[in-house]
Amino acid sequence: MDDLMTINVELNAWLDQNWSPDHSLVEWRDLLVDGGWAAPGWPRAYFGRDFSPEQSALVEAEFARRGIVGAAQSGPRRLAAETILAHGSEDQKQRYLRPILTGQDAWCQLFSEPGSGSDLAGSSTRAELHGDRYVINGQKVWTTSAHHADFGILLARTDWDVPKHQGLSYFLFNMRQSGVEVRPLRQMNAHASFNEVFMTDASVDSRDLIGGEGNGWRVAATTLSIERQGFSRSRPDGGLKGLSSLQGRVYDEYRAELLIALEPYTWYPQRAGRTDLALPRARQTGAINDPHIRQELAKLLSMQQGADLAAASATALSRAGSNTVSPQGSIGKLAASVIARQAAHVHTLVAGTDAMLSGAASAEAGVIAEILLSVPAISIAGGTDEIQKNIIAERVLEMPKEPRSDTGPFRAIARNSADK
Amino acid sequence: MDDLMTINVELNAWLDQNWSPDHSLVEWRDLLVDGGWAAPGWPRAYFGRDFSPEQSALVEAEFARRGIVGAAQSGPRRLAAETILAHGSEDQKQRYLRPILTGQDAWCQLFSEPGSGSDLAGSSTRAELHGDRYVINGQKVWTTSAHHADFGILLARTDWDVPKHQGLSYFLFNMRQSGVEVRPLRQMNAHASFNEVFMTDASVDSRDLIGGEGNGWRVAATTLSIERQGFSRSRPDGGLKGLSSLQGRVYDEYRAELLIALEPYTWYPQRAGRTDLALPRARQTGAINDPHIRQELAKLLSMQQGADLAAASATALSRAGSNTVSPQGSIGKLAASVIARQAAHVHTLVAGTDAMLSGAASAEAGVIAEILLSVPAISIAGGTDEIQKNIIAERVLEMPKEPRSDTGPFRAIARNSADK
Amino acid sequence: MTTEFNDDQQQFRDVVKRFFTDKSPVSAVRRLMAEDGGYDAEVWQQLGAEVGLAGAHIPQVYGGYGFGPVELGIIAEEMGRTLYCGPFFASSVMAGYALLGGADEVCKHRLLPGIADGSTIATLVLDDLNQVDQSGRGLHGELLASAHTGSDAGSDSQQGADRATDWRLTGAAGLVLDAQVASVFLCVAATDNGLGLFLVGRDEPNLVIEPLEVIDPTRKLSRLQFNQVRAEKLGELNGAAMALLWDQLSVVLAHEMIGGAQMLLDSTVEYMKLRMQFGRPIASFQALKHRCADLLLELELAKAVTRQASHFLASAEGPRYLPSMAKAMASDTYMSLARAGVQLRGGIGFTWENDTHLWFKRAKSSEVFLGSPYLHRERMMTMIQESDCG
Amino acid sequence: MTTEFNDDQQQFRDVVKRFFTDKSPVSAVRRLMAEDGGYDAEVWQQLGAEVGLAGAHIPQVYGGYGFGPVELGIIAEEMGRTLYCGPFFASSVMAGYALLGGADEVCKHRLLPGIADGSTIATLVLDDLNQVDQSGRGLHGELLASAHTGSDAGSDSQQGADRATDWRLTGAAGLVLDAQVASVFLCVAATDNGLGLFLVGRDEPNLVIEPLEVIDPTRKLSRLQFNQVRAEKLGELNGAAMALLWDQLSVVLAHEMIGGAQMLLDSTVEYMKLRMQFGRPIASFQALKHRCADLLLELELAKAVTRQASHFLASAEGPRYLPSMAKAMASDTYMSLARAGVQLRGGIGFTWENDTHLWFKRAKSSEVFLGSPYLHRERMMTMIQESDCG
Repeated sequence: MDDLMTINVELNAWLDQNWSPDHSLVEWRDLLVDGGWAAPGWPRAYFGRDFSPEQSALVEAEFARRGIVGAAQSGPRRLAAETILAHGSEDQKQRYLRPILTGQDAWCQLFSEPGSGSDLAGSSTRAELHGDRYVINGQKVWTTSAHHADFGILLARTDWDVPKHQGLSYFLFNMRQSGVEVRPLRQMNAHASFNEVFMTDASVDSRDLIGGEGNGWRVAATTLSIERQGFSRSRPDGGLKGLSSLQGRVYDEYRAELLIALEPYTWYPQRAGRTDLALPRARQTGAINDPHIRQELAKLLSMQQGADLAAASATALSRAGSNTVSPQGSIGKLAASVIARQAAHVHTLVAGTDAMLSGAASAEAGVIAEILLSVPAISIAGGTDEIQKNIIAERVLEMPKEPRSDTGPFRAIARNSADK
Repeated sequence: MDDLMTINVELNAWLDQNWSPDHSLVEWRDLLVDGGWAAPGWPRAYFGRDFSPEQSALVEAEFARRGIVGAAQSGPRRLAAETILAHGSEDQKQRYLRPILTGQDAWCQLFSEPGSGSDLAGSSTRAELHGDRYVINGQKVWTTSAHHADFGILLARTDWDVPKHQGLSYFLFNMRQSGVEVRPLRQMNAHASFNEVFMTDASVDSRDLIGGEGNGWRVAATTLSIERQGFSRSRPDGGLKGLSSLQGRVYDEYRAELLIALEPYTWYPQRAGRTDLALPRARQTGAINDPHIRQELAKLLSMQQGADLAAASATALSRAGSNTVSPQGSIGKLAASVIARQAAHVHTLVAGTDAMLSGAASAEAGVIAEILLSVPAISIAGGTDEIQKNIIAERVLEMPKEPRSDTGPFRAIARNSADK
Repeated sequence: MTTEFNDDQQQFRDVVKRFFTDKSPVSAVRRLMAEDGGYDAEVWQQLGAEVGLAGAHIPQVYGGYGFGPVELGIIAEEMGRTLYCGPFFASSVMAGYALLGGADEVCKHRLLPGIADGSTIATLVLDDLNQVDQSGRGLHGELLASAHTGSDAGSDSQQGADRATDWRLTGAAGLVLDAQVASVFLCVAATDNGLGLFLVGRDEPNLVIEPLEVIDPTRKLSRLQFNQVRAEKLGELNGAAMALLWDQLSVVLAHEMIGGAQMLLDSTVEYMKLRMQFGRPIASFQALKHRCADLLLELELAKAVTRQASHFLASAEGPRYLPSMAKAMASDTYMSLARAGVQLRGGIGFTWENDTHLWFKRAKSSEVFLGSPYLHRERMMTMIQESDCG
Repeated sequence: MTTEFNDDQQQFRDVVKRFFTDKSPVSAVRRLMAEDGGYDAEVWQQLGAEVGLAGAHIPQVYGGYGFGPVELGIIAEEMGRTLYCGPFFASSVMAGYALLGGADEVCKHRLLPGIADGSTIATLVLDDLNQVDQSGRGLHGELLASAHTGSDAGSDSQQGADRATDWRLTGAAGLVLDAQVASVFLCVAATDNGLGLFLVGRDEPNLVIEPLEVIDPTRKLSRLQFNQVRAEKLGELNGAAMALLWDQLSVVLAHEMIGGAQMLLDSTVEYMKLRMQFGRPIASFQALKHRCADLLLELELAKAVTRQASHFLASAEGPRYLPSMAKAMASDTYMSLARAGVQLRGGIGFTWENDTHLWFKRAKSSEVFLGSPYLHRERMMTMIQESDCG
């Protein structure tokens, strides 16, 4: 506690001296990074202060209280940074971490492929070493914000003659080069939040290989674990209450940054079913008086309450230093799927035939329709329900794996014809 | 039609001449067998008339209409007879079929073992040929009516060094010998309809091997297919309306036969959930006016209606000569499971706290309680839901099998320690 | 009583299936769903005048083919399978059945032949698509005062006046199917003497047709506003007629849904056999196989009840709640298959490019169209309570 | 507000777990469930007087240990896990909470210490176990006319008379827990002035105790008939007191259920890892793994809400529908796990010899005891509607 008090005093003194809403966003974040307040939970050697999660949370809370813009962290930036911190070379840390924190570099995640979705380790994007550069050929998909990204974390195959998990390598890949084509991918809910990325003789310097050749799967596991923990976060205010009315250059630039960063995620709350709308709509339409709808609504609220509480204790556990985050993330993600389906069911019951309509004139200015057409994504994106259940069964319940059909050299494994 | 008319005339003429309620049961059935009316669908060479299913149905209907006792067919007798007809030697047909029809011999089915339930082909009961007799050692379970049976259809392993389906043999096994011990097996609903059968150096003559050594699995497939078609039949009147009040020696003996044969099955209707009781009880208790119970009841009635209709068209299909009976049986069996669970749910909703009670003083003289404690069996007995779903997926939807872990010599397959 | 098809019916299905497979490929569906009108006039002309499907269920005396509900169900299943875009349900089914059940003989003779050969596109205006039998609360018809002028208020002349075109409709109907292409509107409206069936021409002044944004662009809806719109009264509809109408529409829709559901099951399983993950086709994964088996079961039960419901409409044999039972079951199974169709394809199933979402949207829209499963189950239980025997 | 346990609570759980693991092995459960009494007096004595669990939640002024609902929940979870057979729920929980909520101070001091140390076995007589707050329709108390004799009908003396033992109870309670071993009955009965809490001795003439056949022999029930049975009025119960009592009982029962559910999940998964079929442990089959994952999820959600409900009772922080939410969720998850516990064992799970059915029956009985999930969800929604904020 004393410790926290000291931090609080030091932080506020620093902020008093350095903070001004008239900074440009990059100017301000440069100060933040130099002052060690951009990512205080990171190691001292890399812009941080080795803070505990509790100490970091205090800093975050103080920023929020004073309405101060923090380091850039939206989207895949955080995945890249944490992965680089865990597995990167000194050189990589020096080159990549700072522009991530200042927001100068945007990142995207180049993992999934048309032929390998659930089976991420079945990636068949090809990386071949020619001199000191790897030449990359292949196709990635579900790449959020690829068209804004400067770099991508890329999983590609460097060896086809070893078992599939052993032939992958992980690269820090420059998106701003010829040989990279980004095409938007439209979804059934009419949004186009994702992209396809085509790489044709693109290249990456061998010093941007991370974790060593053939170690890509191990590195990717870190990224995936971080991703599962935060799969549903989407804060339109970036954590700052009343951001839309704050005055100053730094706020203007921050709002612009958020707008781009969050644009692909506007439908994410709908994807999760919007439990928050269920009760108000049931009240407003009178459906709350229908005994059957009451039951279905009560089931929804119960699951949501349970999931919220379970998530809170998972967070508490993880703050307390436990390392069992990954299956907890799977439980939360699976809960989100079940809840979203039940929410869609309740919204349909409440809407009646109005559920046939969409657009601004329809229920909740089209939000209900967007829910009904978006919930199918929650049980797919970021690892399908089926994959989450495998993880829960194997890691929480310690049930044995199925017999595998994909051992032996990757070259010999049966896969989708387009991959071959 | 003309054909059916002719049959009808011939049958009635024969009945007029031969039928009398004063026969003993065996006397009467001897006449039946000799007259060719005991199993008219069987081949002419074996007591039958090669009748089509439609023709046989006419005979059955005429027996029912006139209140005439037919051949013995309850329980595993029918499984044994059909299997012998399909795979038996001339000698076996001559020795076994007649006493099955007359009811002199009762049969039981010795397939499941403690270590091989769903995995029936994993049977590890041992059959070793010594001279012209096989010596049998092992344990069977779920053997209905074993304590009344004269013979059993027995699946046992004759070869441990070939793949598991190839090492099985099928025997017509005499239950009345030393070396056979039958113990009743009590269930969670307090009935004891099944037995465990322990065989210790019991023996069977090699002429009672059916289908040839190593062909046991192929022969068993016939038995299982027949079993699945009729999994839920249980007619306390053996198909004769008003049997309880009919006068005559043959009826007395038939009632006695049925009483023994059907005793293990008294709870079978409860196992299926007793949809028939749901609506009357909802009316009687007033629960039918509860909007939520109405929904659940409507779902139950809908599923039941669908299953009844689907079963009727499956029967129609099979009468029309189609051979796709086996997956249809699985669909019906799976439907029965789903219906039974929903029925239990509705019965619980209707009963409220009264669902805590059992025995004669409880709802429907204890029948509701028996339902609640019996429905778990419907999704296990005769092949679990999981096995039925495998069958439906593989045979109806033609989805590929999973990779197998039980190829190679049976001896080397991992199995339950008690089997080894 | 059996739900099996006889040879004639099986041959009829083959013809119908070939027609829709040829004429309604998914490329056509995608093109038409993006258009305002939403149908292909040439295909409609073939369907109506040439193949004769538009009037399949309309008696021969009114220019149709006189087939029964069973054949109509076959047509609907094949339409559902291919997502055929055209005003069949609005004109042939909704308007056709409304005329058959509610118009006077002379009006039937006048209007049905055009519907039967497809030359007239009509639709039915109901102000309550949740509960068809509650119609008439939003739309009201009154006889112009002038129509009475000069005649006694005697019952005979009253009746004569009722037949006249001097009616005016006022009110609104929030959801009208295929109004964007209908030339005539059959409207169910309340009068001082119960529900009436009215004819309104598309070009009437004071009729406002407002196309709506919809979740399923293969099923286009509009909102209609009536402000003293001139209408002709065609006949009357009592409670029994409205209940029958609801039954008829529900059963055809149920057939359409099981057709779509069957297509989803077939295409999804087919996809799963081809799609490799972890070195095997995903169709070999047990959890996915079991889900497909569950879906097959649900579909088989819904199919059996839906087909039985057609037989019931044809023969009046069987419990009278079969149509509502069928609508509820078909809705549920279609949604189950729609969800599974997306899920079992993974990410690709959620894309616009993949066709699955077309059926998903149809399923979602069909779930509530003409009453949700919940309402139909409630209706079913009410019927059970009304009848003496269970 | 968190549902995590602190170190003290974790230690407390360890002690409690050890006690029940030692004292309530399944062999004891099987022995006791077959007996009329259904409990082991020696273990009960240890539990009450020695370990002090019987009075854990009873304030120290009344001879208990003054722990809160959280610790009581821990006890209940461990009892549920081991299916402990004894009158804990009847005496400590039901009678204990009823006395705390409804008895006058002097009566609490007189009666609670015996309950807290286990020397008195009491039970609570409610005439409605579906909806606890509807109690009093089946059991009625009236003050003997003679009690008024010689005193004015003034309010003071009326009150004095109310405290007297001159009450008579008439009516019946269909389901009374552990009446077969209770020495005193606390009865909730209607009077002309609202609900009262009454004390009736076991040996009262005109009290008929009829043991019932039950689905779950570890939870013994009797039917009680009162025909002018002499009773002492201990205090009054208003609507809020009855609602609180229902909440308290529901939460303890919910804990007991999640303890049982957890045991079923653990033991079932353990069995599946050992059981070989088709050359592999059945725990490696994907469909079964996924079912277990679903069950874990359902249990985790129910557990989180149940534990939060205890915190709510301890702190009054959080929505007041938490107890009903917990009871509903715990009931559903216990039944899910009971069904799965039998199914995933296959035939062996359906035998008497295998222990799974003991928990199955407990789950089935618990599902409806003190209100079904359906009723509790309904109650929850009523509370939401009554409150201003959602």
